[in-house]
Amino acid sequence: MTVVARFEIEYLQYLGQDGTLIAEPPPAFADPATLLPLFKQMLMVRSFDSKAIALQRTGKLGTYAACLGHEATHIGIGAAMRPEDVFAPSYREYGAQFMRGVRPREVLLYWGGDERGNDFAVPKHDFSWCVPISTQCLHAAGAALAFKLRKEPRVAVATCGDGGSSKTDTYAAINAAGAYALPFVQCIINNGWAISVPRAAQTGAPTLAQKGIAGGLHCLQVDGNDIIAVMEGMRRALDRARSGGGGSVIEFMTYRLHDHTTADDARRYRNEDEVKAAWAREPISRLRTYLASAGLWDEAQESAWADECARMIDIEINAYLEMPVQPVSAMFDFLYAEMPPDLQLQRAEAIAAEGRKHG
Amino acid sequence: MTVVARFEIEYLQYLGQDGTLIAEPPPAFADPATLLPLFKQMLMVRSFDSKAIALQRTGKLGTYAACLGHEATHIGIGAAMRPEDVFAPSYREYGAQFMRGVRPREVLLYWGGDERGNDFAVPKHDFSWCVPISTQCLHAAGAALAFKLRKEPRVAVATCGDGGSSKTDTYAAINAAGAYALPFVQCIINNGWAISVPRAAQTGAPTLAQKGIAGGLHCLQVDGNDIIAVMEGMRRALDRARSGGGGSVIEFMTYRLHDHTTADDARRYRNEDEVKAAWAREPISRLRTYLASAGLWDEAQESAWADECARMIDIEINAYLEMPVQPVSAMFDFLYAEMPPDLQLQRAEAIAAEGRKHG
Amino acid sequence: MADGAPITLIEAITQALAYAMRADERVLVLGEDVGVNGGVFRATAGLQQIFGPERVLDTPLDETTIAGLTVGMAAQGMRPVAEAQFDGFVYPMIDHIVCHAARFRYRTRGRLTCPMVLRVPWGGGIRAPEHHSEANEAMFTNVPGLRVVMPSSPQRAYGLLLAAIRDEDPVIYMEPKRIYRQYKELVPDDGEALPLDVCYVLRDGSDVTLVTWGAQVKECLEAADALAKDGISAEVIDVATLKPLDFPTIAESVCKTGRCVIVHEAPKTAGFGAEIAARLAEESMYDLVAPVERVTGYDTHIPLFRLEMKYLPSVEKIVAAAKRTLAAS
Amino acid sequence: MADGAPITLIEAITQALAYAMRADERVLVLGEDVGVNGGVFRATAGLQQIFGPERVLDTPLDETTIAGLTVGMAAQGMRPVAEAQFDGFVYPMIDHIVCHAARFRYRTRGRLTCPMVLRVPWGGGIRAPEHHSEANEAMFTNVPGLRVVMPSSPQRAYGLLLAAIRDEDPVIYMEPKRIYRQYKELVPDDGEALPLDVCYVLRDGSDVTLVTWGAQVKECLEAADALAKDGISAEVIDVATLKPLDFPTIAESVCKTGRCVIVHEAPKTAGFGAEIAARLAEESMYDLVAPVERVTGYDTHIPLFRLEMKYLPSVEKIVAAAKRTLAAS
Ligand SMILES: Cc1ncc(C[n+]2csc(CCOP(=O)(O)OP(=O)(O)O)c2C)c(N)n1
Ligand SMILES: Cc1ncc(C[n+]2csc(CCOP(=O)(O)OP(=O)(O)O)c2C)c(N)n1
Ligand SMILES: [Mg+2]
Ligand SMILES: [Mg+2]
Repeated sequence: MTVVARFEIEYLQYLGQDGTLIAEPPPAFADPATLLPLFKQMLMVRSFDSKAIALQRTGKLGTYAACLGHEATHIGIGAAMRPEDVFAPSYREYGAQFMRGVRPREVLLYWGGDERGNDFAVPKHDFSWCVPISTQCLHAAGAALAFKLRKEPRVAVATCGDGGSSKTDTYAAINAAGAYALPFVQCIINNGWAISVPRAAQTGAPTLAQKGIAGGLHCLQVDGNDIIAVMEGMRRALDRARSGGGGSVIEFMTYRLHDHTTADDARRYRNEDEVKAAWAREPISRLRTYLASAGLWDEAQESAWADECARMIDIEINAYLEMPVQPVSAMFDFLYAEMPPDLQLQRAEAIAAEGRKHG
Repeated sequence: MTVVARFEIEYLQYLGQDGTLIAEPPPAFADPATLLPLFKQMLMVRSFDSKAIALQRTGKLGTYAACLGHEATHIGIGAAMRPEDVFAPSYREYGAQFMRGVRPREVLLYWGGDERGNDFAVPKHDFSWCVPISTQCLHAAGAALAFKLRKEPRVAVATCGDGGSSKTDTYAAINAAGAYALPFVQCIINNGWAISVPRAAQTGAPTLAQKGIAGGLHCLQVDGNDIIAVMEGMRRALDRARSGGGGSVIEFMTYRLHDHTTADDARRYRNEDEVKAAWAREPISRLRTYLASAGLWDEAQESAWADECARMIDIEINAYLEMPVQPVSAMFDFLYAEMPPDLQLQRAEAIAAEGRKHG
Repeated sequence: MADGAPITLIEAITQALAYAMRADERVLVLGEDVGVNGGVFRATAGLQQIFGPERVLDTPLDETTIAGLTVGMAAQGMRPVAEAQFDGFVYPMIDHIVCHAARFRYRTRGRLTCPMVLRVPWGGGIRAPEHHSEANEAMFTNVPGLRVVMPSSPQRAYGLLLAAIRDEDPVIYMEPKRIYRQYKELVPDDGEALPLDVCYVLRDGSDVTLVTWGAQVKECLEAADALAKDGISAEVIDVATLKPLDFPTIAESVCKTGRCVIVHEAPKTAGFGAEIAARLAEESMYDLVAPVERVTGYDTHIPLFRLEMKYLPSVEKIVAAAKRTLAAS
Repeated sequence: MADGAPITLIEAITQALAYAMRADERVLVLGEDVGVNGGVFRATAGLQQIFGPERVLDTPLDETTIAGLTVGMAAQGMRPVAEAQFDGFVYPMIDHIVCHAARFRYRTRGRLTCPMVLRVPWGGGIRAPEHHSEANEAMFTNVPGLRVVMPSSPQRAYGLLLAAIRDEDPVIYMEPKRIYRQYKELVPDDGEALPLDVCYVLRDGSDVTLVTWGAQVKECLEAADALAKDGISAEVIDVATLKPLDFPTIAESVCKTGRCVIVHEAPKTAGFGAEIAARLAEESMYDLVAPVERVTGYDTHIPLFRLEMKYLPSVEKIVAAAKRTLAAS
């Protein structure tokens, strides 16, 4: 038998479910203290998430996509990138965005039905939330192509879900990244479900990482609930991309502990036992145990930090709630750089209609 | 290092470029005489191809996509399938279609600008030529899904080119075939070029067969100029699909010896040396040598068969040339099962306009 | 839903799907989350339990896939009813709809056909996230070979969906999600289809014709009520099937009233309202006593939900337009 | 092309591309076969030799890829000019065009923008295979945030393409391939752009206004000649930019002539002609002395080439329609 090509998919994990190391961590994380800032951000985003859900439940926010359980993956992706890199998220990777400078008030504004949520002060060049599944992957590939053509040492990182890995746009991005050898990282965040459709129904492939093989990219699967594995996987892919070595696909194994969004009821389609089992693998408690056993974290710190998170998030929530609704003119003002005459008329009409209503 | 998945791509070839065996053929082809009917069809389609080009050059046919050099792949694909299977071709796989019952006059009608070319008498259920690249792959996957749901032991076979293997529809078909474990075979006919774009520019993947890995399909690369390898590759994939074993991707390594179509001039972008080298690998002469050395073919047979081909093709060409143009009403009559009133009016108008012109 | 009890528009859709699946084993449903979850709007709720996973298929998350599989199945003897989860996700389906679904019969002179339905939850006004509120019917109305249908009541939802499923050609069936649960109506589960080429006169009037479809039917009926208080008699027409258009019903009404206000939530420019106004300009010019008016979404994207109601046509805007037609003549 | 010699429409496109690429290093060209092959219509002929493979990129064979990469590059500071090889292959691009190109500015309140051009060889009449002859401009004209442009002469091709490339927003630039090489014109390579929101009155007349765009401009001018022989004075307007529409120029003409024939090769129903007729029904009703006429493709697919000329608007059909407007009043 003649074999013309061989491939394998490596899996990375360092921190076991019980909070002890199961493999020697990469040098950068040999000192557990390096993980402390990441841990704190993971707590922060979890705290934000629960507040956002509460806001939705009390009618102060629209439909919201929770990120419960994804904290290690999200924070790790954001932490590993450089400010000048470009991030193309889907819709629930707040942790990654926070690490890059997006503010919680912006997240809330967006889900609160206000376009200004997408007008991040920082990072100005990142893509906005992307609702049409996986289309952001091709935008990231386009960004990576721009970087390559301009010879900028920057990397474009896109995320999509296990569901999103079936989307043709993801395949197209992988294909383009391979064809042009782009500085591109496709993160597939496998949280087990795409709304009600389980991972197994998306594809016959045993791993999602192997989708990269189709485009000749580097492939890796990591434990997405292990912040060390996430950081190390990202580091390898980013370094490779930045140094001209081409693109990667990383599959992050995690779990969606919440409903798909606040508009969803996962009990209709998902077994409670599966969720319970997934809680044993969630990313925060194992890291807490690890840091605690290294003497780097205790209950006092936890509660002080929880207070700090609550304080910071409250400031953000208030800023969101106090944001006045945009004027009706806003739906015209940002469509074109130069407003066509007919649109100017429609704008005037809309403003007049508002006036009549309130006048 | 933990490895969670391993893959390899096998390559099949039996008949060397010089017309001698380089590996023992599969039992079905142990007797070279089994190849004789296939060889004759390869000659036939090559003969058809050159006549079609001549028709185009003399203004009697529209743009035509030649199949020169693809004969083993095309004839093998068609020969390996059963009548009840479904074939979803792109636009140049006449050989496969002839094996399934499509008549040369139908090919000519289609490229002659007449929809009736797509109204095959046989096989009634095959898909028609498909110009939007690779969309036929998903139609085949849909057919395969229908077969599976109806529990029919039929297989859907789609072809696309090396260029078409970049198209998102091909990826989607592979993904769906894996997700539903469909009786589906994706043939990727790698002829080195997609119009002016070389295979290497389409993807970073070293083989096109490995695209199947992305969907968990079986993958195989074969020498597409070796009829034995083509038949054996198809047999494996068809048997597997028919018996519930799921889908396959087969990459056929061949070469486009002609311009892309008669509207193209490959000298603009393609090195003549490459073409010359490819002629040494073309499928017909090696098979002729093999059959001749087995005492199954000689010059007399060749010239008798050439005459027979010319005779049969002339009948077809005449049938095509004598086909009167469709009446103007034909552009209305086949749009809906029931013609909407406005369209009836437009139809009457168009017929009246014709009458005025000729009356 | 117990037979005999009034049901909502979305329940009427479920009822029609169940009827069609019982009556014809070639009918199957596919889409994202249509299976055990019953669809994000519950349109397919319970169907997988009744008909099994081979008749109610969850698909991988890719609209190109859904469209392409649907076309392929339809050509091979099935009667697939595909769901686009939201209007904003229909764009990746357009290639297969335009190049194949709409053309199989034409291309093959009737050898292959494509009897399929694409269900598209449509339009704004439900405070949903981005891309969940689009009125994009104009993407389909210029495409030969398609039928484009939009029900505006539970009864019409039932009858038109049955007709769409039985039709031998592809039908885009757009569902005004804002009125999925707006009110209930008695919808006998008798398998009676409604014609696919008829506009419905929902209210007779003599002064002005309000022409609309989908969710705006409600606003138009309310506008007619409001106008009646001012002594203006408005006729209200639900177009129901946009393509092919039953223009004679509209023309007849405008012949009577001399005035026409076309109402739709899609952007004005090149929205389907333009076609109706064009037909009036061609065929009813001598009947019109006042310029045609269009009350539509603005020529901008429907905003996120804080502003969306200011984008959509409203009773006030319709009344004002109707009064302008009265003032003009 | 030596400066000073008259050039064809397609050569004017090449000239504009080269000018824009010289003037602005952010401009790049991408598409299938645009590189060494210079495009299947030779629109990019020679550009890769001049500007190198980093400014003139062949893409993998996937229109979704082309559209998505283009959007991504545009948002990150490039000025990509993408080519769809033929009109019939533009459908897989629609998702990225509608959901992203047309929305980046709106969605992000101006933080990200999408200055890109999509070049689409457009329309029938060149005896090409299936899917190579489609008039699908109506796919784009209802989409907020886009500009839709179609030149009909070498000079306008040059000036409008430069304007499209310099525009800060996405422009769909449709090229009537039937007239790519119809005639030559002097087109100074002076980098002068034309405005993107202006209709062109190509011929003055007083009896009837012929409104058209793209390849049909030629038929309309010929029809005007024929009408002149019968003593009928036809004004001919090339819309040139469909979106945003310069309706005032059309209205002014119809105010003068009282009659309007709209000519386009797309199917009639919900073609862009409907929008122009609708505007007339809204804003020019009192000026019209005869019903508006549309001379268009039929509501069926453009047939394969043996029949295609019977599908397209012709001088005879235009003349007949113009005469009907005269007879009607
Ligand atoms: C093109 C498109 N189709 C459908 C949807 C509706 N939808 C939103 S999220 C979702 C599931 C996504 O699953 P996955 O990719 O696994 O991401 P997760 O939500 O699990 O993070 C679907 C179907 C969409 N947003 N876009
Ligand atoms: C969607 C689409 N885009 C572009 C084209 C134009 N086109 C026709 S054939 C072709 C190249 C196809 O190359 P390949 O898939 O390798 O097949 P081959 O012609 O070599 O058999 C292209 C770009 C098309 N037909 N469809
Ligand atoms: Mg998921
Ligand atoms: Mg090829």
